[in-house]
Amino acid sequence: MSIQKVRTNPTQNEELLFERSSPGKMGYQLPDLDVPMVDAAEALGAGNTRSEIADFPEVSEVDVIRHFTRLSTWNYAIDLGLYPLGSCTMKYNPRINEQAARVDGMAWIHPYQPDSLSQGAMQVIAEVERCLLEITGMDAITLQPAAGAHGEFTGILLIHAALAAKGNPRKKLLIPDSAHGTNPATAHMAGYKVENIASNARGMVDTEALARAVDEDVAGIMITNPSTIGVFEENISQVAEIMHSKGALLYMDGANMNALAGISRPGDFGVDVMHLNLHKTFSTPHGGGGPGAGPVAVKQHLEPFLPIPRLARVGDQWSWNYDRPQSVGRVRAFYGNFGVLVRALAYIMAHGGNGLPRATYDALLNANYIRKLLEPYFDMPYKEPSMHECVFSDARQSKQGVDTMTIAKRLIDYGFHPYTVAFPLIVKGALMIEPTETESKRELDLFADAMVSIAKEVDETPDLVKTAPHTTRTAKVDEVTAARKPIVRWKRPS
Amino acid sequence: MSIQKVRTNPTQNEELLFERSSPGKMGYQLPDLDVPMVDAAEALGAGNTRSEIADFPEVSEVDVIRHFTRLSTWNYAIDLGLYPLGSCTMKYNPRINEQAARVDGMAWIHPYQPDSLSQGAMQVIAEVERCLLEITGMDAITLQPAAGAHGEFTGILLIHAALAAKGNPRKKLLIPDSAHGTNPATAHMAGYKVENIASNARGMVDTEALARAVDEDVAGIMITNPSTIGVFEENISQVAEIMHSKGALLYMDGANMNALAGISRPGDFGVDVMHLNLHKTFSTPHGGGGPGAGPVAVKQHLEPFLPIPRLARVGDQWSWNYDRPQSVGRVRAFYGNFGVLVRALAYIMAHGGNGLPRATYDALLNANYIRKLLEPYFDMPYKEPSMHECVFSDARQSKQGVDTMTIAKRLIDYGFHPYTVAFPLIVKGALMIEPTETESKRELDLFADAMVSIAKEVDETPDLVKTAPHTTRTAKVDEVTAARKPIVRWKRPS
Amino acid sequence: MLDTIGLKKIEDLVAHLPSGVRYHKPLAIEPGRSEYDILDYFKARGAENAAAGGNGYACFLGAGVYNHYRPVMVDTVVSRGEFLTSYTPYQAEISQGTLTAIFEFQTMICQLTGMDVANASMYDASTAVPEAAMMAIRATGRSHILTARSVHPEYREVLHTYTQHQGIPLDEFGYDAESGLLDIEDLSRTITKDTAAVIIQTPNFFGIVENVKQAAAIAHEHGSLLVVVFAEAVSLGLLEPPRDADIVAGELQSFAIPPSYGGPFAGVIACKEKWIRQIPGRLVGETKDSNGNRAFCLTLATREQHIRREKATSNICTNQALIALMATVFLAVYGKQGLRELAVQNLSKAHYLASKLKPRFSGPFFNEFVAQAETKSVSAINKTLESKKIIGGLPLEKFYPELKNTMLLCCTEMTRKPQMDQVAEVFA
Amino acid sequence: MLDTIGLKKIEDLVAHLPSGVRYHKPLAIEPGRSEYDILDYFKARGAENAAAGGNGYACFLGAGVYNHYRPVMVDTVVSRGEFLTSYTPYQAEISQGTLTAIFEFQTMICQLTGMDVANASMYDASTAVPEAAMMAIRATGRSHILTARSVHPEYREVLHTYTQHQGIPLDEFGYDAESGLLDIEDLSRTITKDTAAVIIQTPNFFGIVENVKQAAAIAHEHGSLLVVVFAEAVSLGLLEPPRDADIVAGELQSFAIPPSYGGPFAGVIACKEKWIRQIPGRLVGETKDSNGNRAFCLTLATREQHIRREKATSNICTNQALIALMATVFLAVYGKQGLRELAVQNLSKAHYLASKLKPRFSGPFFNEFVAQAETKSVSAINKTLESKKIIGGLPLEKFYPELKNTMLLCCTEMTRKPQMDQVAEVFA
Ligand SMILES: Cc1ncc(COP(=O)(O)O)c(C=O)c1O
Ligand SMILES: Cc1ncc(COP(=O)(O)O)c(C=O)c1O
Repeated sequence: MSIQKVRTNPTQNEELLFERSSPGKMGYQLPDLDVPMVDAAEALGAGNTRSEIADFPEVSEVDVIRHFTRLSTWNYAIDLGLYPLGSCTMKYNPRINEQAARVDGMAWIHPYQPDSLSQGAMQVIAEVERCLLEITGMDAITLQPAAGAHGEFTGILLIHAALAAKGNPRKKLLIPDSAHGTNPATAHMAGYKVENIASNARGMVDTEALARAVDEDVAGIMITNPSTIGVFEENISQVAEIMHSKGALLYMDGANMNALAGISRPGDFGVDVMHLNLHKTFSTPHGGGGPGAGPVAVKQHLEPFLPIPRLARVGDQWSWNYDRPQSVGRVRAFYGNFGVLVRALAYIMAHGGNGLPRATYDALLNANYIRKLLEPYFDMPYKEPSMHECVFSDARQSKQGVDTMTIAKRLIDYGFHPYTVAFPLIVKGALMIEPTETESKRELDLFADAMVSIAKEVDETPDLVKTAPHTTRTAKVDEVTAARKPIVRWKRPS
Repeated sequence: MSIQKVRTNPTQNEELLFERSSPGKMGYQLPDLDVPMVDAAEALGAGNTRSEIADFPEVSEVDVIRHFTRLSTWNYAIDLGLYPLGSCTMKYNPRINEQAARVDGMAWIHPYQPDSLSQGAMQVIAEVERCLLEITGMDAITLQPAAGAHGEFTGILLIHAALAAKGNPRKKLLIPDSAHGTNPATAHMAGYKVENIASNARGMVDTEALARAVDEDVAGIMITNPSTIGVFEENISQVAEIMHSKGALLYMDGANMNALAGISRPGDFGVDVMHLNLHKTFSTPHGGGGPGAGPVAVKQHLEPFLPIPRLARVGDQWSWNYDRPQSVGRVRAFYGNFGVLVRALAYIMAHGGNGLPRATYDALLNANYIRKLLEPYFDMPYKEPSMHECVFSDARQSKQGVDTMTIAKRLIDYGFHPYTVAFPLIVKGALMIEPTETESKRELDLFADAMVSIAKEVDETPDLVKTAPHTTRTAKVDEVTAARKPIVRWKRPS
Repeated sequence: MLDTIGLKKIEDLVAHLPSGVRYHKPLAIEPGRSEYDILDYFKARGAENAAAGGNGYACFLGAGVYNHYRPVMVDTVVSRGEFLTSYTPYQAEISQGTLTAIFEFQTMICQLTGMDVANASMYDASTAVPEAAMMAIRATGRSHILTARSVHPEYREVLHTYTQHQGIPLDEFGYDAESGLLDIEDLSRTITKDTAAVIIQTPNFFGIVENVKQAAAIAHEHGSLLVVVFAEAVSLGLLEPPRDADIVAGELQSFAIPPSYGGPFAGVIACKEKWIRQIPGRLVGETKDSNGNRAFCLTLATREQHIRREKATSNICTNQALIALMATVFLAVYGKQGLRELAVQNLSKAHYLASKLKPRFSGPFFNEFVAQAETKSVSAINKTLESKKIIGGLPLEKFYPELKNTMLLCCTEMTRKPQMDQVAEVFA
Repeated sequence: MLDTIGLKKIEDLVAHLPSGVRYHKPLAIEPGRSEYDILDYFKARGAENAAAGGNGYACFLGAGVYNHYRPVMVDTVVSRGEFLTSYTPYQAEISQGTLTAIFEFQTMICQLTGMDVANASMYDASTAVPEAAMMAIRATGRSHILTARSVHPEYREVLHTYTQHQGIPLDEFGYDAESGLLDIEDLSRTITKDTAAVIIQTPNFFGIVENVKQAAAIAHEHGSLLVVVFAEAVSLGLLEPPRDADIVAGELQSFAIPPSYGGPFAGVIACKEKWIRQIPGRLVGETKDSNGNRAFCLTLATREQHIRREKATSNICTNQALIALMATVFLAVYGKQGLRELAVQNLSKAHYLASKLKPRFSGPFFNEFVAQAETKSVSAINKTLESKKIIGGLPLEKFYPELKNTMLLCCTEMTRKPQMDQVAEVFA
């Protein structure tokens, strides 16, 4: 089978901004100063002002557009094709979201302008809160956290505060070995000791082992549901019962909420606190790594501890309430990543109550379709029904000395962004594939063809695979040297 | 010398919209209808309504963004690099222009809304008129024509009307053999017979021959200045005198105004009527072929004939004046390509009276720099001082069987868009190079290096050149077959 | 760089210019301004205009320019530098993006109009109409043009300008005073064996859907071509395409092109296969590259000015490519089903408003219609509406003296019921 | 597709879910709406807000969020799908665009701050500050944090939240009541051998430029690290960089990030080479590809959660990449000279306004300052200004009870003289 998806084409080389600078070049023009120019050294003290910013860029406007346009052509993106990163929910990012966030009255509002002049923004926040509570089935929510990990941190602080309020914040958090790295890192940052708990043979929480593990020192458990192998935790309600029976709480990492929206609500299966990733489930763009938003939803008993300020309706006006004595405090300045909330609300409005479950079903359909097409060729260590993603291992291919990362690099030659590599840890050599609902059958078929073709190459021409990628403008990147002698900034060659 | 400018990278393949359609897919959602739905067949008569639009696209929103994003990666563009098409003035298109044209109060105005509700738009038009008159040194201007050729047509109609008003519109227009194809085509459309006049050995109008050629049948001459070999017509004032002495008029094709803005004004050297290409000199984007705007500026004696309506100041308000008995009439509905005028005005404002001549000098500098670097390698048939572009011929390379088009195709492998090929006609195998002022020395150097390298390849490895391009996703395109059996629309394969 | 060239100062570059042609004064144009100032300027000028949607005005004007919603996708695509800042795709190997999109455009125009060939765009409909007329003259070898008075008055004005200087005789025929449809008898009366083309518009300037078949029969009977013009392209989503035309000349502004005080828009000419070599403007054709892959290129360039010079089919060079791309993206977004639904919404809205007013004509109409004012004058009505931030319809007396105290009202999917009800109220 | 999977209907995909977890009701959220309706909704909500520039309001608020002009280039670049819709650049071979831009970002932050290393971004400054504090604790092995009261109050609140649950003791020291500068004596008094870091901000919350050298000397003398915070990044164009700091934690909102009611912004942490392995967040490093071409990749990932899990330097994963790209483009547009000129304009405007009012502090200030109201109350002043479509300064009493009847006023290059004069008038 040949590569059907791409052909090579010249793309422009480009130096760094610093290298393409020449003295005196400018890309800007300022308005005329309508007040007397102040002498900086005089106003600030000579010691407080700098001379030039050495080696700072000096380029023209056309230099700038070319620089970044050229750079952009070196990237893969959702707008170019399937981006099947498991756990990342790389769905289409509707452009109406961007437009909505750029409306003057959304973009140019200062967080300190009087509430009376910010009612529209506050109404948007209220609407986002309402919709997310409806989708999660929880009782209260904070939109302050800036991303998933930040939401986790906030959620764990809530657990800490709630338990402390009862007299003992406890010491440990239980975290399944399948969890995302942010879970243990968060637990640690919040001052808890992490206790890893092993999954059972089916990749699920072992409820008996769990029951044994939960004691008076355990503050809670952080569970991802569907789990990172894309499987619904069948015993989630028992897990909740076990935790609650010992006075501990159930935290749900909602990164995989794209499998549930509109068809199952964490609030209905015992979750006490959870975060959402608006940059996954709610289509706000990843932008090469961020921004995101990680709202944290809770059951009523945790509500008093939510970060300040809280949005409140006073008479016919929205206002910010700071008078919350039990609050864990602020986790971020102002009110969170408001612009991301606007985008998420635009997404929710476009889908509506009717469209959200439809999107969820389509996400499940696409994942199961991929699974079906690839199962004959790749090992699948956990064969439970897949939700929104499916996780294979490189067990068969590694016999030929080809691991998941190598297959990933070869996939690039086929015109696709790779799946998530080597996560979750409970699958050795994992290939974690999440297509999302916005992919067409055609794109999925091409992807499956490519994967099958690579599986054959592994048998027939393994060296071709091992030396991939072959077609990209940048060949295999030497990450080892990068880490050994880190060069993390440009310096003028001496 | 190796290719320094580009490396190949995979770019996505993509089918036609029709091929990627599947029944029932949709990329839109309409607002709810707030009035009763009307039955079309009933309202319009069954015979007046169509059944489905056979084979029309049915794709999703993500299909659309991918389709056009992928297609876009198959294009070269100014935003990617030098685009040295002679006579086309492919300068940087500032993005502020696009922003200005998209301001609600510029984009969402209906041409028939009352003048009292359109004063801002009319003020913009007045301002564009004022600036262009200042730059050209002419007396009056119409902004109605939609492009250069349309401007030419308008201008020639003005000549026709003015002469007719004097009793005889005359029969012939003189057009130098160096002229752009639109000039003779325009003359013909306006009902004139074209008389080609040969350039002299230096590529200039032969004034003696001209004097002989002008008789009572000659309505005027269409001159491009600087001419299409990038040379200022040294005898332009005499040309004007000769014409005027015989009651004929001087039309100037202002496509090359980028060589003159701020340093020389056609109104000062005898031109009676001229057009400008706002999509050349004034930086409005070419957009893959258009839109443009081709304002026509005239001396006072032609003013009565300008198209209706004319902008007029009545009291403290702008209004449209239709009461112009001598007008040639409308050449376009409404008031011209207003959105293009907005962009051009943004450009003029950004440069200002001080910046425009600076840009002109830089355009001249860049052209002369290229000329200097390439003259040792390419034949230059006319050695007069260059203005904004320089024209070589393939005389040396054609001895190796390599013509200008072949060199152009090889240039693509080097990461550049070719120059203008095979125009003007007075240069056999022309290479017409116009870098514009927005190119950096670095980009020009890389271009010159590429050209020199190709010149060497022509001697050393001519076959490499003849079979170019080698690196593009689309190899040499068979234009002959396309013209022999034209397929100008997709049809479902039967 | 001056060094390399061998010059001392930048002014030396123009030292060779003949004396007297240099302009030595500074241009009387304000010094260069910042982006911020420029945007400010246009926002300030913009605020001096009524802007439908922009500053709260509702607009009932149509008459060749329609307020349709522009899907966000449209500007997303056309803002990509690869489309925005590329030239005419003469170098096919590095212009396949533009070429492919134009090929799709041509195909969709054919699908919509029922023609076999469509060009890559004209400036707008007003200039496409005379180009179509000249095409018919070339095709038939005849000399006269006959136009319906219900064709957009400004298109007819432009046609007049184009023809008069070439000495092409131009005649007009009327519309039926009751129905607003073509006056078929008048057509039959005025058509002659010299008539190269009969030009009609549907929906016509009054919004009325013409009987194209009937007009075609008469034209063809006399050996003339039928040119069908459209100004409201959204109607093509619902109306039977003008298959019986020989040439179609239309305006695509309705396909996601902002009104922009009248431009830039995109016109198009489409025709039967037979006339392909007479069509003006650019055409993209399918072919292969040297590897055998499908490729597209500009084709039949021998019709064009850069090859044929004075013998070209037209002088057009720069066209409206980016605007045609907007239309292409728009059509891709709406697609087969969406364009129809959109058209039905337009139809429904206009019929709702018409049901509350007194339409002047009885013919079937799409999204605009002529309303007869009775108790008040149309100018008084419009003044009152203006005070409610509503831009009323176009008074027709200026173009049609016989249509006294009437206005042409248009409704699109962006028109909302409360404003329609207000219009009806003011009329009452 | 269901066929291939072997299912009959789409609901079968969830047939295996345990009973009781399915949600069978329709979500109580309005049905899906059109783009047009959605935009309309946000425009309507937007019209309920005052929007600087947007609906005619002038705004004198700063305090961590600044109204700077956003060059058009910024959105042009970040709207390209290749940047907007790509993930974290884990696959270096097809992410060189993002990686290169981040490397440039890191470099420019180093150039601006005088540090050796900068990360790829943090959520914002308020979260960067506690991360910097934790970094200092790891680096020094000490336990206490000492913060100046003139650090942004909300940053201090977030620091408090982060530290309290980890049992990190947090102390504060004051500012000089006359100058508004750090109270150096108070610092000397409160610093101990347990102090891991002294945290100061410059320009501080009152807009006053601190003496970083002096603070560094005291911190270092006690074996503590100095963390320097900045909230108004444009000041870096003019101010001596905080070279004597060990860690710099800042907010880049001023670099072309819209105020957006407080986010998304981009924070950053920069530090001396020595602490590179303690820095949280992503880092891009230079390396080569297998052809020997320069290439970039994420590096030192062993600091991060996905590798080190609970031993990571932070839990941060998603950061603010696209916002950092906005800042990168902004800095490229302004460049060496422009950033300075921009800073000088900010300085000049604020000093103009200050000259007409009564500044509360005598210390040198950049583009904001504390004004003391005398005859009127600050709330009365702001109410009056509001009626003139001017959003006045931030009353400080809420954060600093001792600063009675004062407000923090900010001027940027977007502030215009007529509004400044109006503010002065209302104050008088
Ligand atoms: C399962 C899971 N949990 C948590 C996170 C962290 O979310 P964020 O990157 O928004 O901090 C991710 C995302 O990468 C994830 O996939
Ligand atoms: C010299 C010259 N004249 C006329 C034209 C025609 O202008 P337009 O393409 O705008 O119709 C051109 C542009 O191609 C040109 O270069």
